Parts: sequence; structure tokens; C-alpha cells
Amino acid sequence: MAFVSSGYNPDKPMANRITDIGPRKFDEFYPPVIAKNKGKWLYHEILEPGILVHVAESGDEVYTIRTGGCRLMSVSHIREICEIADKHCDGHLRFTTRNNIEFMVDSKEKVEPLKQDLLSRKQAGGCYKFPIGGSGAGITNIVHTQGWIHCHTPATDASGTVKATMDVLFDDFTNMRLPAKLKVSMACCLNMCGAVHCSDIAILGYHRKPPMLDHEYMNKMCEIPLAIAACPTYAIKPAKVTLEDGTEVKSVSVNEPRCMFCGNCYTMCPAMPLADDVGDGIVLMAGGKVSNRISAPKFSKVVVAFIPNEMPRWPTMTDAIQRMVEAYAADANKYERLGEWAERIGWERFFEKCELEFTHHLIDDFRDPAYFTWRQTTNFKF
Amino acid sequence: MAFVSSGYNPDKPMANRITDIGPRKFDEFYPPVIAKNKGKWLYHEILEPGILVHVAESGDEVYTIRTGGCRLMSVSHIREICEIADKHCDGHLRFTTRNNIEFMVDSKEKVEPLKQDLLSRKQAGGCYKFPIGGSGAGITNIVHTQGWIHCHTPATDASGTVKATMDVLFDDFTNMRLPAKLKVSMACCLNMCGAVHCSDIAILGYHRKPPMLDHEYMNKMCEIPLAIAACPTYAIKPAKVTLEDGTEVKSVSVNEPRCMFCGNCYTMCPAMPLADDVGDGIVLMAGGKVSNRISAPKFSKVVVAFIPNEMPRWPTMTDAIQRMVEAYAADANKYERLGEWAERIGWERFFEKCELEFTHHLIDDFRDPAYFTWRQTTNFKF
Amino acid sequence: MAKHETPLLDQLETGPWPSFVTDMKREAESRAKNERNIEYQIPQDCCDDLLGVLELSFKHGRTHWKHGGIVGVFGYGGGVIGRYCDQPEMFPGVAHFHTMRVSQPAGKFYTTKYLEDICDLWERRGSGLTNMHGSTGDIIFLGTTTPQLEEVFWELGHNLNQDLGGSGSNLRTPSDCVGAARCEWACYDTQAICHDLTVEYQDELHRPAFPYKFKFKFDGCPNCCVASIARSDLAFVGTWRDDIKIDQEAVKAYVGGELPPNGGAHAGRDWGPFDIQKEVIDLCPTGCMRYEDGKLEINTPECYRCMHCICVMPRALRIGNDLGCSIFAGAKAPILDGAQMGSLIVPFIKVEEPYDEIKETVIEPIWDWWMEEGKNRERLGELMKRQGFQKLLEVTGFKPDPRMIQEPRTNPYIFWKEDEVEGGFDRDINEFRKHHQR
Amino acid sequence: MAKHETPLLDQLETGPWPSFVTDMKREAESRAKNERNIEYQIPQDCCDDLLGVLELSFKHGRTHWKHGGIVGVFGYGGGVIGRYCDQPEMFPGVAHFHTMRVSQPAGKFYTTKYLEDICDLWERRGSGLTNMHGSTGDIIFLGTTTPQLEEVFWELGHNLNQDLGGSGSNLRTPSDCVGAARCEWACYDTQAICHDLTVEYQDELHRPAFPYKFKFKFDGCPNCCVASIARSDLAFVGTWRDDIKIDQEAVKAYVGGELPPNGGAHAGRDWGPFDIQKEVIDLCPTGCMRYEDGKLEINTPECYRCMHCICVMPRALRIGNDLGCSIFAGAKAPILDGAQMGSLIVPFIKVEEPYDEIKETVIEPIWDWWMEEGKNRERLGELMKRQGFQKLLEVTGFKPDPRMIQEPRTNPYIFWKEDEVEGGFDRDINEFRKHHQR
Ligand code: SRM
Ligand code: SRM
Ligand code: SRM
Ligand code: SRM
Ligand code: SF4
Ligand code: SF4
Ligand code: SF4
Ligand code: SF4
Ligand code: SF4
Ligand code: SF4
Ligand code: SF4
Ligand code: SF4
Repeated sequence: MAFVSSGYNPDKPMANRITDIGPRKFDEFYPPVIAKNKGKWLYHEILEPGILVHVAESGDEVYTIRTGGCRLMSVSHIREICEIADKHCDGHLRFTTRNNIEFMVDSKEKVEPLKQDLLSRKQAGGCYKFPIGGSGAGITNIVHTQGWIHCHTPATDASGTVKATMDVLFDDFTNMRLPAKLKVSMACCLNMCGAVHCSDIAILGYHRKPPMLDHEYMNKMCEIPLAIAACPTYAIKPAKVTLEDGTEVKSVSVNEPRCMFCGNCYTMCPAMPLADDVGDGIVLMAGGKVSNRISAPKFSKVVVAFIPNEMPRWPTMTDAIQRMVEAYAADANKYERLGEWAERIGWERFFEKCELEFTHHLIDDFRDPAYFTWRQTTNFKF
Repeated sequence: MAFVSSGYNPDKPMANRITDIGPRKFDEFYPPVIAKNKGKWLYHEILEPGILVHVAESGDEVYTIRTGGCRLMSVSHIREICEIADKHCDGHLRFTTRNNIEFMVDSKEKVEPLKQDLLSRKQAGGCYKFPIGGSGAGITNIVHTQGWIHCHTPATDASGTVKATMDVLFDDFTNMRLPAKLKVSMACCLNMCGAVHCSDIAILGYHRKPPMLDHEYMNKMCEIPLAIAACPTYAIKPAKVTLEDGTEVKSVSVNEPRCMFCGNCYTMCPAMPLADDVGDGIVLMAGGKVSNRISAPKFSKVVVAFIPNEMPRWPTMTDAIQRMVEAYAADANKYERLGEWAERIGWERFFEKCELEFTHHLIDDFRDPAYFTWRQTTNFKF
Repeated sequence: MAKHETPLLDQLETGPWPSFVTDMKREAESRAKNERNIEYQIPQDCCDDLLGVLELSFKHGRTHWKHGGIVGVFGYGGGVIGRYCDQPEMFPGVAHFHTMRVSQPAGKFYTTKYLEDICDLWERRGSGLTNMHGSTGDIIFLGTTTPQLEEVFWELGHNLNQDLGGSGSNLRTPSDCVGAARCEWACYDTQAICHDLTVEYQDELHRPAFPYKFKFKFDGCPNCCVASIARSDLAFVGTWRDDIKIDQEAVKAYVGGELPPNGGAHAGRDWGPFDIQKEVIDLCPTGCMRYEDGKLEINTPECYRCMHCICVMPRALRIGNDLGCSIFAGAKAPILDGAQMGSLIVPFIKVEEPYDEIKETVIEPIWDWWMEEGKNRERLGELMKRQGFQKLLEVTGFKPDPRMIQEPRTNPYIFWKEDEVEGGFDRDINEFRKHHQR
Repeated sequence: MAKHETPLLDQLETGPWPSFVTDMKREAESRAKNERNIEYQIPQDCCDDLLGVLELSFKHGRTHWKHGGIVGVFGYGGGVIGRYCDQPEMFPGVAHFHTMRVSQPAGKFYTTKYLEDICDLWERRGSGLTNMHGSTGDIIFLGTTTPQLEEVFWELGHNLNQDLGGSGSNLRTPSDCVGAARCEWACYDTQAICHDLTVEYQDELHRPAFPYKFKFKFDGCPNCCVASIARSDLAFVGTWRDDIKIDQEAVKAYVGGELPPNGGAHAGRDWGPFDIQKEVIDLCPTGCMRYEDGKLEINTPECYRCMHCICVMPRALRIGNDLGCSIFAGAKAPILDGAQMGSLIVPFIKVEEPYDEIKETVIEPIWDWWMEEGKNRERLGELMKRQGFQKLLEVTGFKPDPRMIQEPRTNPYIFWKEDEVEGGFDRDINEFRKHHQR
């Protein structure tokens, strides 16, 4: 393959350079019905799962078909999306804040052909390319992170856990039987790139072993002071180490009981890897929310301390998630989010109803505010 | 006055010594109706403010008249209590957990004479000796601490503030018009000897100036290292100081912005007094509770950051307390405690309705958990 | 004629509430008169001088007491609070004015005989002023001189069969609610266990072996009339595990307006006719009640035992039969890290003499841990915060229970122990490097 | 024929949900075929190798990526995430595999023309794999080599009028909810301000001058469809100050069952006939609604604008007319001190172009403070925690408002400043000693 220059001249990086222009302006991209009725919408209705109509003061309508997206998306797939949008939507579309694809048309007649077209497209293994759903009181797409596709600190894979989970939750993507929306999110390490800390159900990758110390290379590959400074719990100290061959090298030692397995040291110093086949796995959290509807936003709570990585389909994890969804579906009141339900029935009942074991790991012992999560009233259920 | 020996011999302290016998056993002191029906009470009724009847399975009844007590009580006053108890109650009585005196009789006929006797007893200035009340949905006695009567760190007086407050709240001591019980408590410094941290309304003495440094005497009167160690905010450091006469002495310095005026240093070191006529005064707190009824116990919240000490009757303070009581009485639902009411209407409304100014001092800025008290939802009222 | 002018204090001698000033003056006068020819063992004018020093504080807005140093009775580390006046020449009667804490009887019932004996003793050997009672629960003897401490202690022990209470880094005098003695809601005998533990742990109460103070309080039910859950290192709160007993006829009587709701507690205002739906069913925090066709139902497993329905209809609803208590640990006042409410460590335990299970499986393992690990001046609640709830589970062997938490942790920062993780923490970096180049 | 065997990944090619594996294979195959004769600027088999490396991770349970060091485009401090494979010999196609963040248009509307241009560019100069979109909101170009970074950037700027997004200690790419473009509840134009601030603060977005990352997110109403309150340093959430507009006829239509509650969101189950009392009035968090005699009333001053009633009856209830937003500061993910939700710092502000008030009285004073006082890697929320909410009030000049707190402080530890206390802190100890002896 031959190098093809874009026009950029490495010797004169500033020549003809364009910077600081920002993104394209949104109004270049609005479909006409949106541009015309922006700010003048009257109401909406969900006609069937994944199909919405919004009605404007002008009487105009916009029909939206929401389809599930793998946010890890090839250009071939994007081109297919464009082909559909060209065919049905005058060349417009949008993505949602949860990585679904929305195809919009401006009249009811256009809905059915678009719908049929979308559902007819399948991948070789039988998966839908464009499943319709993710609206109303159901489960929408899982927002997730990089996982083993692109990051250096994941404790699990993102795309894989998400595919496995969406497959078992698929009926609730295409349906609206739940008491309220149920948002599932995924993040592959405790940096939690996303809003998993406020999701109805959250899948989190977590390490459980302190970093390995590549003593021989420590001082070659890393700025030792930076590695030491990176540790939030001050677990890393400088150390002199004698290698097998008798040479003494500068390295570090880790006070293991203080280590919270955060991987910050590895980010600063490649000689401190902490990934581990059995140490790493999944933490499940539940009961968070973001909206202010009825109750304030809430953080998700840890409900399963650890589930091993079981590739390729993480069955123990998806079973636990399904149990939570089913217990919630069976027991919550209409409009009640999962966390509101858990608080109403009490977490002691949540664990019972979801058939999850309560272990000591779930009791907060991290810093001062831990104390506020302990039970400080006789108001509990036997 | 001549020394009269009890029998104790200072030269032989162990001779004939009696120790570790503990308190008198409770059952020596039960009135017969209590001894007989203990554990077999069926129900109670408050016949009128301060007068209760408890009915036992046996059909026996015990009538209790609760009277207000100054817990700072002379032996002359106690003897008068005994005189009443001998006359009406076969020589028995009890004190409540809030320093009221309870006279118990075993039949209804005995109530009226006892009541008349109690109410007939007044002090020279017209104060009741034995006001009857403090029951049901009213205001009972204020639990309090030592104040200027006996402690070395008070920022206000206890008995004085309590007398002033009970005088303005007296109608609610003898009445039961409130939505629920309203407990007022008092503590004269931030050690908070009592349960003011969980009271519907709490009066708290608070210092606002760091300790004075009696450099000349510091090293003579104190163990400087102990003074330094006593400071919870690490504000005290050792220092060398040159006195007016040129001598250099060992002393301490205080990092004033770090000082939280807790007086721990003064407890350890008399050369660091912090009492001040204008610096000291009152903090008002509100909205705490202890019972688990309907809602969990709650801490009181600071609602007025500072009120100067206004001896002898603290009118600014009692006015603010009265405004809270009246706003609560007017607006709360039946059975709703003050803190439950404030949370239901929102603290923004509480300050309005009680006509209290909201100042920046009331925003928590003490350590990490402060953050949990900030508003983290759009659910607020304009 | 009063020894000191007290123009400010005098203004507290009017108004309806009893005046402590009038009462102190009464005692001052009684001492001045000394009609019974008592051999006062401390200055006869101590009450006058106390009024004087208090007036001065009212004038200055500052206390006139100094820290009391360490005074006490031989062999005990607590029970006495030393106190000196910072104007001893002006107020010689209270120049030394130590407080003694006298261990009150559980339930605070008294005979007049006992109180009179107490009064006689304290009038002779102290100021004749008391607190009935101190915030912890003791009878407080307010103000005497150092030489009198041993004398008072001797007389208490020899003549009144009465010991001192706690102060310092000791077990503090336990206290309780009136409970079964006169309350229909007591789930265990608060007086019995309060007394038993006080006597059992006399050594801990008198001789400082703890990192800091330690308090027991006993509440017969979740109404918490002695505020145990807010201010004791171990709070014992009565509870039950079975059904609330319902008398359907009495329920109807409440509904029909024949019985006053809440035992008449709201009689001071016309709240309108009793509405069981609004006042009970809708306020039940768990929504576990139903009133239909004149029948009240409670779905017991969902009930919090919050007492509300029972309080509102005491003649219709009664606590269950399977009685015991819940134990909460670590409550304390705010200094320093903010107040702590007690945290549930034992959801249910039977309260039966001789209380061996409570002593041996709860109190003593916790004390052992705290005495081992607690820093100087660190309360149990602070140790729990510092070392974590898990540590308390470890030292007691209690099973983790979701009842112990209000909600699970929101942070995933679980500090896994090496023995909990398959393969442990030791790994071979060179093995790893075979699969992951540097 | 695939370059690597992927038996584990192959098992993710069945089931109803779209398979990312199938999609990656599709791209791998498309590159292998290269029907359009593209001059691939990075290894043609990069998608094959990415499948291979992922299969290996599925086998080992460990990632095979190393930290990427600092790579980027000249003059920018962000927009690129460097990444190297730890098995470059086995997977040369992804040995260097850097990500580029491309600033998405507000609202995430696109024309197919634009997307196709993007695809053409990325197919030539990168892996042909993207994320639509990243968690912050950017279009993610997944994987290219270092030499291609400048080339892609050049083409984006010159041919597509398109800039990179943020990474590093910069302003991150702002993002918004669909808002007024297609939602009846938008209280301000989220796209307009999102775009305006992104353009206004390009320098802050591209050139690291901050202590750490900083995020803006724009939600048109309290439903928070872009989760601003949970994950942005400054969250702008639409709100209003006047009455909710009520169409009483439409209310009746809901009550009569003619209109589906919640816009049909609950159609998947038979929840029984709509009960306005149970489903709306009783669930209103403030109890400020009443439905009597066929008329719905809302007591506006008590309303939280929580959206519930509006969500349930979108054709009957509409947001008010006095529109603006509330601003929340400091939300962030848990690392390190636990997650933070945004805290209310501006209860109400108008959102009107050119947004001067928002920029000059909110954003910039806060940035000045944070740049002055923030430690390295300290988010705004952490600075607020460390220096206290009062400090934020000081630097912005906002008036303290009870709306800023959920509840007042429970501890009395107010750190009074010397100038707030009469007489200041300096006192004469000898003067004091005249009244208080040592
Ligand atoms: C398209 C999208 C906005 C966008 O800019 O892309 C959107 C669109 C709508 N949201 Fe949303 N929400 C969208 C993400 C969110 C999020 C963010 C998230 O999940 O990460 C939230 C907050 C989640 C949370 O609380 O944890 C969110 C919480 C809501 C709520 C509050 C639900 C609740 O019970 O708490 C409503 C109100 C409702 O459902 O009645 C709502 C309502 C709506 C309405 C009905 C607004 C309207 O009138 O058009 C839209 C259709 C909802 C539906 O399909 O049921 N939207 N909505 C997002 C679609 C994501 C997706 O692909 O599934
Ligand atoms: C006598 C005393 C116990 C003692 O051992 O001395 C006592 C006695 C009773 N309490 Fe109490 N409580 C007593 C202090 C308390 C305290 C402690 C305190 O205030 O420091 C509390 C907790 C306060 C709090 O929650 O902040 C307390 C919270 C209650 C409650 C719960 C009230 C609520 O609405 O939260 C009830 C139930 C009720 O009132 O229906 C209750 C109910 C009762 C009953 C009705 C119990 C009974 O069946 O006999 C007694 C009469 C109450 C009345 O007069 O209204 N008692 N009660 C205490 C009287 C103090 C006084 O002199 O006023
Ligand atoms: C006498 C009494 C107040 C009263 O007027 O009733 C009292 C008086 C003192 N308390 Fe207290 N406390 C008294 C009950 C309490 C309570 C209430 C309780 O026990 O239920 C508390 C709050 C609950 C708790 O334990 O947390 C209490 C929390 C404190 C503290 C803060 C302890 C903490 O861990 O937060 C201190 C400071 C200290 O220990 O250094 C303290 C310290 C003191 C000292 C010893 C002052 C000192 O710093 O050395 C006071 C002696 C005053 C004097 O001259 O007599 N006192 N103290 C109470 C004891 C009487 C009794 O035995 O019945
Ligand atoms: C790509 C993306 C995840 C994704 O797959 O979508 C991402 C990927 C990374 N994030 Fe993130 N974060 C991404 C959105 C987020 C979000 C969500 C958001 O912005 O709404 C958060 C939580 C919100 C927040 O900011 O608190 C987030 C919180 C973090 C943190 C924790 C920051 C903190 O203060 O708590 C780190 C750690 C760090 O900064 O060192 C981090 C670090 C990282 C790094 C740079 C890894 C590192 O330690 O150096 C990841 C690079 C992965 C890679 O190879 O590409 N990422 N990161 C998201 C950015 C895409 C985009 O631009 O659209
Ligand atoms: S969550 Fe962790 S592992 Fe996953 S992309 Fe973010 S930083 Fe990387
Ligand atoms: S993983 Fe985190 S806590 Fe453990 S040593 Fe590394 S930086 Fe420190
Ligand atoms: S509250 Fe403070 S000043 Fe008052 S008695 Fe207790 S320790 Fe002394
Ligand atoms: S008053 Fe408290 S905070 Fe201030 S110097 Fe003394 S010990 Fe420290
Ligand atoms: S705590 Fe319960 S048992 Fe004890 S007196 Fe109060 S109501 Fe009765
Ligand atoms: S005790 Fe409380 S929780 Fe139980 S039924 Fe009665 S009101 Fe409900
Ligand atoms: S946040 Fe509000 S305005 Fe924005 S899309 Fe969601 S519902 Fe509409
Ligand atoms: S928006 Fe929420 S608070 Fe306001 S009336 Fe509707 S339900 Fe009630």
C-alpha cells in the first residue's frame, strides 16, 4: 500500500492548517420536518414499541422508528444505514444518546415500508441488523465502553457482555411490559466511562488482584515517582529489589491490603499490569436512575460482588440480570423505576426476590460516607 | 464548721471499703400497682394534658400526673416532692427520661386532689412549682446540660436559656394542639451532652473565636504536647514566643482559619481560654427526631447560624423558636414531626414559613459527607 | 438578705415555668437559716456564691469555671467531675465545686425514703443542689469539696447501699425507658437487663480500661423513649417477629369515633373525625395494611414495626408475642466527625436472664475488639467507621445480613482479600509476559 | 477465509441482537475484497487482526492493549487516544491502533451525505470501524496508525469542515438531548447552546489548560435524556417558573380512557383502566395536585417540575412559558472518592443567545477558580468537596439559596471568618485575666 498525502506537509505543519472549527452545525443536518417544527412540538405517542409519532402545532407529524445499534459499527454497516435513510427518509437520520439509530419519516404511509425494510435485514447468523424497539416501558440499548476492543485497563469485554445481555433481554427491547423504563449500562473498569453509576442495572468490569511488578523493567519502562503518585490509596512505595541474577534495581513495592485494584498505576507504568484471567470479572449494580421524575436521581448499588468472566456469553451474569428484570417486572408498581421499587420494598426484600446472595462485600466500607448506608433505624423487615 | 467523719479513714482507705455495688435495685422502688402489673399493661389514655391512665390486664389502673421539673433541683425542692408523694402516692414517684416528675396513684379519685395540690404550689415570683403537662402532641420539658452553673466550656447558659424558652412555650406544655410531639433540647457547647443532635428543636451554645494564648503561662500550666494533640483540626503548633520583657518562652500558635472553636484545647490546657462575651452565643437546630415512628430517626439541622447571648431572657432566640413552633403548628399534618414536615414541604419553604434567613453558614462544608446535603436534583420549589 | 445582688437572675423568677433561680435562693436561704442545725461540711454560703458566680456569667457572657483536674475516690477512675472557680476570692463558697455522679435505679422510680436519705447526705456534705437527672441518667450531686468526696462515697456505700456512676473512659451508667413497668409496648424488661448489666460490669464502669466512654441504653420499643439509638454505643431496642395482635372490635370503635385516636394525644385541637385510611393505612411506611369491609389486615412480613398504627390505636393493636430486641452500635454526639446514629448489628435477639447470649456474643467480643484496636478517645462508632462494618462482623462472627444496611454500597471499591481470590495475589510476571509483551 | 480462527467470537453471531462480530467480519471481508480498489493507508487486514486479538482476549480473559503514550495532531492536546497491541508480531495489523475522537453535531442528526464522506475517509485512512458514538458523545474513529493522524485531521478540516473532539485535561466535547428538535418538553434549545459553547470554547477543548477533564451536557428538561446531571461538570437542565399549562378537555380524555397514558409507553401489559388519582395525583412528589369535579388543579409554587404528570398526560399538560434552565456542577464517575451527582448552583437562568450571562457569570468564574485552585487531576466536583460549597459562592458571587441544599448542615461546625465576628479574633489575654484567674 502506498502512502497517499492528504495535502498535509510534515515539514510545514502550520501551512494552510485549519483548526478550531468545531463540529458541523446541527441545522445542516435537520430533516425538513424537524427544521420547520423545531420548538413547536405539541405531543408524542408511541404507536408500537420503537415507533413514535411527534405532532407539531402546525399539524405536521414526524414518525420515528428507533432501531437497536451496535455502537461498534463498521463503515459498511453505516453505509447500509445511509442506504435505508436515502430510500425512506430523504437522506436523514439521527443517533440517540444510547446509540440507537432513529429513522424519521414525515407521514404515516412511510412507516410500514420502512419498518418492513428494517426488519427484513438480517445478518448471516440470523441476528437482526436493525431490531425495532427500545421505547417506553421497556429496555433500550445498553450504553457501553471499549472493553477488550480498545482499552488497556478493562477487566472484561464490553461488546461481548452487551451482545450476550441484549440477546437475553431482547423481548423487553421489542416490548413495553415493564413498570417503567429500565436502563442497562456497561463499563469495563472502575473509571466507569458512561453513566453506569446511575443505571437501573449496571455491568461493571472489576479487577481483584493487585498489579504484578515487572521489577527488571520497572525503572526502564516507567517514571517510578509518577507510578507512586498515581496510586489513590498510597499503596505504592519505592523499593530496591535484587533480581535473580544478583543485580539490584530500583523498583516499587505494593502494600497489597491497601490496593483497590484501580489500575491507575498501570496507566502510568506498563511494568505494573494487573489483568488476570481469574482475578478479573463482573460486578453487577442496580437501582440507579438519572431522571428527576417523581424521585431524585440515584446512584446504582452493588448487588453482586463478583461473577467470573465466562466467555463468550457470560451465562451466570445474564442469569442474574434476568432474575432482577423478572422480579422487578413481577413486583413493581406502574411507573416505578427499579431503584424506587427496591427502596419501597427494602433491599432485604430485593435480594430475596431476585434470588441474589447478600455477602459482606456489599456493605460499604469505603471511606467516611460508608456509614450513611448502614441501617440506622428499627424500620426493617424480617 | 467542724469536720465530721463518715467513718472513712484516709490512712487506711481500703479498710471496710464498699465498692462495686452498683445502683439500688429498681424493684425496691416500684409502687405496688406497678410491681403487681409490670409487663401486663393493656393500653393507656391521656385524660388531659399531663395526666395519663394505664390499664392492666388485671383491670388495675395507674394514673400518672406528669409535672415539669427544673432538673437543677435543691434538696428543699426534692423534699417538697417527697411530701407530695407521701401525701398522695404512698411515698412513690419517678422521674422521666426528660427530667419531669411523675406522681402515680392507683385510682381515679386520687387524681383530682393530687392535681389541685400540685397546681396550688407556686414560687414567690408566681412560677408554678409543679406545672402539669408535657404529654401527647405538645411540648415537654427541655433536656439540657450544665451551662454556666458547672462547666468550663459552655458558650451559653443552660438553665437560663431553658427557663426563658419554657416560659414562651408554656402553653404548649399544658396543651396538646400540635401535629405531633415536639422535643426541644439544649446543650451548651458542641460536645452536645444529650440528644440535641436529634431533636425537633435544639438550642446549642457555640463559640466563634479561637482560643486566646496565655503565652507567659502556657508552659507552666499545660503539657504543650497534650494541647497540640487535643486539636481535632491540627490547628495548634508549637511556637517560641518572646514576651514583652524579652524572655523567650515555649508556647503554641493557632492556625486560626482552621480552628472550629471546639474548646478541646482549653479542656487540656487552661492557658488557652476561648470564652468571649460577643463571640459566644446560640446556634439553633431543627428537624431531628429519635423515634422510628413512620420514618427513621433524623439528625437536627442548623437553621440559625448565630444568635448573640442576650441575658437574662434571650429574646431573639425565643422569638425564632416561637416562629418555628407556630409555623409547624399551622402547616404540618397530623402525626407529622417537625423534621418530617420540613422535608415534605422542602427546606426552602421551611425558611420562608418560619421567617428565618438562609445564610451561607447553613450549607454544610465540613468534610466529605457535606456533599450529600447539596441539592442534586431538579426537584426543588421556586 | 442575699449575699450577692443578682439583678439579671432575678428576672428569671417570673413566668409560668419553675424558676431554678428561686429554687437556688430557697436553698441558699435554708442553709443560711440552718433550722435543723446541720454541721455543714462545705461552705454554708455555697449556694449564695453559686448564684453570685452565675450572675457574673450572665453579666459577662462567660463561664467562670476552670477544668477540674483529676479528683475522685480511691480505686475508682470515674464518678467525680472536678471543678474550680476562676474567681475563688469573690466566691470562696464554690472555689472547689466538684460534681458526683450517683448511679440511678433503672426506670428512675424512687421511694420518698430513699430520696430523703439522699437529700440529708448531700445537704450535709455538699451544696444541697442536684440534677434530677444528668443527661446520661445519673443522679447528679452538684458541687462539693475534695475532702468530702471520700466521705460522701463512704456514706453512700455504707448507709444507702448506693454506688457512684460512670465518667471518664469507662462504661457509663446505663439507663432505660420506663418500659414494662408502666408501658404496654415494652418488648422486654428494660429495667431488669439495665440493672443486670450495670451490676455485671461494675469493674468496667469504675475503672478506666476503655479507649473512651461507652454507653448502654435500653428502649423497650422503637419509640425510643430513652433515645438509645441516638446516643449510646450499644442501644437495645425492643421488637418482635410475629403478628401485631389485632382486636377488630376495638378497631371498629376507633373508626366509629368511640375511642380517641393516639390515646387522646391530639385532644388539644379539633382534627375532625378519625379517618383510619388517611391516618393509619396511608401513613404506614410500608403500605402493608388494609382496611376493608370493617376488617383490618396487616401483612406481617412487610411490616417495619414502626409503631405508628399501634400508637394511633393502642386499644386495638398490640405488639406481637415473639419478643426480643434489635441491637444498634456506635451512636454518639457530633464531635468530631459528625453525629452518628446507631447502626443495626443484631436484627433480633432474645432478651432473657441471665443475658448470656447478649453478653458473650455481642458485648464482650465488641469490647475486646475496641480495647484492642480503638485509639485513645475513639468511640466505638468511630472505630466502626475507621475499620469498616466488615471488621465488626469478623470480630463478632455475625452473618452479613441486608437488614444491616439501608442500601448496598454505591462504589464498587471492594477490597478483596487474597484468600478470597482464586489463585491468590502471587503471579509470575514472566509467565504473564509470554502472553503480553512489554 | 478468515485470517484467524475465532471459535469463541463465532458464538456471538447468533441470537436476535445485532452481532458486532458479524459486522467486524463484514468489514474484514470488505477490506480483503477491496472491490473499490481503495489505497488502504493502514494494514488491509487490521479488522482481521482486531478479531484475532479479541478472540485471544476471550480465550485468556485479559486485554491485549497497552497504554498508548502521547500521540496526537500538531498543536492540539487532545482528540486522539494512543493504543498499541501487546502482541504486535501476531497481530501486525493492529500493532498501532489509535482512536480519533470526532466532534459530533449537536443533537446527532446526520445527512447520509456527511456519513458517507466520513466512511470514505475512515475506510481509507483507518480501520473502517467506528463507535456511533462514544460515551461522551463523539464520533469515534477506532484504530489507525500514527502517520495517519495528521492526514485524517487534514482531510476532516479541509474536506469535511469538521474538527476533532476533546480528550485529556481539556473541555470535552459537549453533548445534548434531542430537545426542541423533536421533543415537546424542551425548555430551551439544547442544540443551539451546545453548538455555541463548543465553538466558543474551541481553545479550551483542544489545548490542555485545565487541571483535568471538564464536561458540559445539555438536557432540555428534568427527564435528563443525556444524563447530564450524572456525568457532567456543568449540567444544564431545562426548567420553567410559571404554571404547567393544562388542557382540561384532554385531562378528561385521559380519565375517560380515550388517550393512552404516558403516550402509550405502557402498552405492553394490561395495567387496567387509567386511574388519575392513583397514577398521577398520588404519585406527585409534592402532593400539589388535585382532581375534583372533573377539573385538574396544580398548586404551582409547590410543584417540583418533576415531569411525572406531564409524562403521563402529554396531551393534557405542557411545560410553562417562563423557560430557562437550572445549572448543576460537579457530577463525575466514582473514581476516586465515590461518584458525584451534579449539585444545584443556579436554580434558574434564562438561556438566550449569545448566552453571555451563562458564560460570564457561571462558566468563566468557575473555570478561573478551578484553574487557580484545582489540583492536578482534580475534577470540579472534587474541588467543590475539598474547598466547600461556600467557596463556589464566593468566586461566583451567587447568593446562598436554600434551593442549593437538600437539607441544612447537621453539624454545627461553622468556620466563622474573623471579619464576620464582632471584635475579630484578637483579644487581650491580660484583660481577660482580670475577670478570670489562672
Ligand atoms: C431519543 C432520546 C433522546 C436523545 O437525545 O437521543 C430520548 C427520547 C425520549 N425520552 Fe428519554 N430519551 C433518551 C434517553 C433518555 C435517558 C438517558 C439514558 O438512558 O442514558 C433518560 C434518563 C434515564 C434514567 O432516568 O436513568 C431518559 C429518561 C426519560 C424519561 C424519564 C423516565 C423515568 O421513568 O424516569 C422520560 C419520560 C417518560 O418516559 O415518560 C423520557 C421521555 C422521552 C420522550 C418521550 C420525550 C419526548 O417527548 O419525545 C422521548 C421518547 C422516549 C421513549 O422512547 O420512550 N425520557 N431518556 C434518548 C433515547 C435513548 C435510547 O436510544 O433509548
Ligand atoms: C415517660 C417517658 C418514658 C420514660 O422512661 O421516662 C415516655 C412515655 C411515653 N411515651 Fe415516650 N416517653 C418519654 C420520652 C420519649 C422520648 C425521649 C425524648 O424525648 O428524649 C421519645 C423520642 C423522642 C423523639 O422521637 O425525638 C419518645 C417518643 C415517643 C413516641 C414517638 C412519637 C413520635 O411521633 O415520633 C411515642 C408514641 C406516641 O406518642 O404515640 C411515645 C409514647 C409514649 C407513651 C404513650 C408510652 C406508653 O404507652 O406509656 C408514654 C406517654 C407519652 C406521653 O406522655 O405522651 N413516646 N418518648 C418519657 C417522658 C419524657 C417526658 O418527660 O416528656
Ligand atoms: C453532666 C453531663 C451533662 C448534664 O448536665 O447532664 C455531662 C457533662 C459533661 N460532659 Fe457530657 N455530660 C453528660 C452526658 C453526655 C451525653 C448524653 C448521654 O450520655 O446520653 C453525651 C452525648 C452522647 C455521647 O456520649 O456521645 C455527652 C457527650 C460528651 C462529649 C462528647 C463525646 C463524644 O464522643 O462525642 C464530651 C467531650 C469529651 O468526652 O471530652 C463530654 C464531656 C463532658 C464534660 C465532662 C466536660 C469535659 O469536656 O470534660 C462535662 C462535665 C460538666 C460538668 O461540669 O459537670 N460529654 N455527654 C451529662 C452526664 C450526667 C450523667 O452522668 O447523667
Ligand atoms: C471512549 C470512551 C469510552 C467509550 O467507549 O465510549 C472513554 C474511554 C476512556 N476513558 Fe473515559 N471514556 C469515555 C467517556 C467517559 C465518561 C462518560 C461521559 O463523558 O459522559 C466518563 C464518566 C463521566 C466523567 O467524566 O466522570 C468517563 C470517565 C473516565 C475516567 C474517570 C474520570 C473521573 O474523574 O472519575 C477516566 C480515568 C482518567 O481520566 O484517567 C477515563 C479514561 C478513559 C481512557 C482514556 C483510559 C485511560 O485511563 O487512559 C479510555 C480510553 C479508551 C480507549 O482506548 O479509547 N474515563 N469517560 C468515552 C469517550 C468517547 C467520546 O469522546 O465520546
Ligand atoms: S471503562 Fe475503563 S477499561 Fe473501559 S473504556 Fe473506560 S477506562 Fe477503558
Ligand atoms: S491498582 Fe490502584 S490501588 Fe492498586 S496499587 Fe495500583 S494504583 Fe494503587
Ligand atoms: S455541653 Fe459542653 S459545656 Fe455543656 S455540659 Fe456538656 S461539655 Fe459542658
Ligand atoms: S478550639 Fe478546637 S479547633 Fe480551635 S484550636 Fe482549640 S482544639 Fe483546635
Ligand atoms: S420506648 Fe417503647 S416501651 Fe419504652 S416507654 Fe417508650 S413506648 Fe414504652
Ligand atoms: S407498625 Fe408501622 S409498618 Fe407495621 S403495620 Fe403499623 S404502621 Fe405499618
Ligand atoms: S431531556 Fe427532556 S427535552 Fe430533552 S429529549 Fe428528554 S424529554 Fe425531551
Ligand atoms: S411536575 Fe411533578 S411535582 Fe409538579 S405537579 Fe406534576 S407530578 Fe407534581
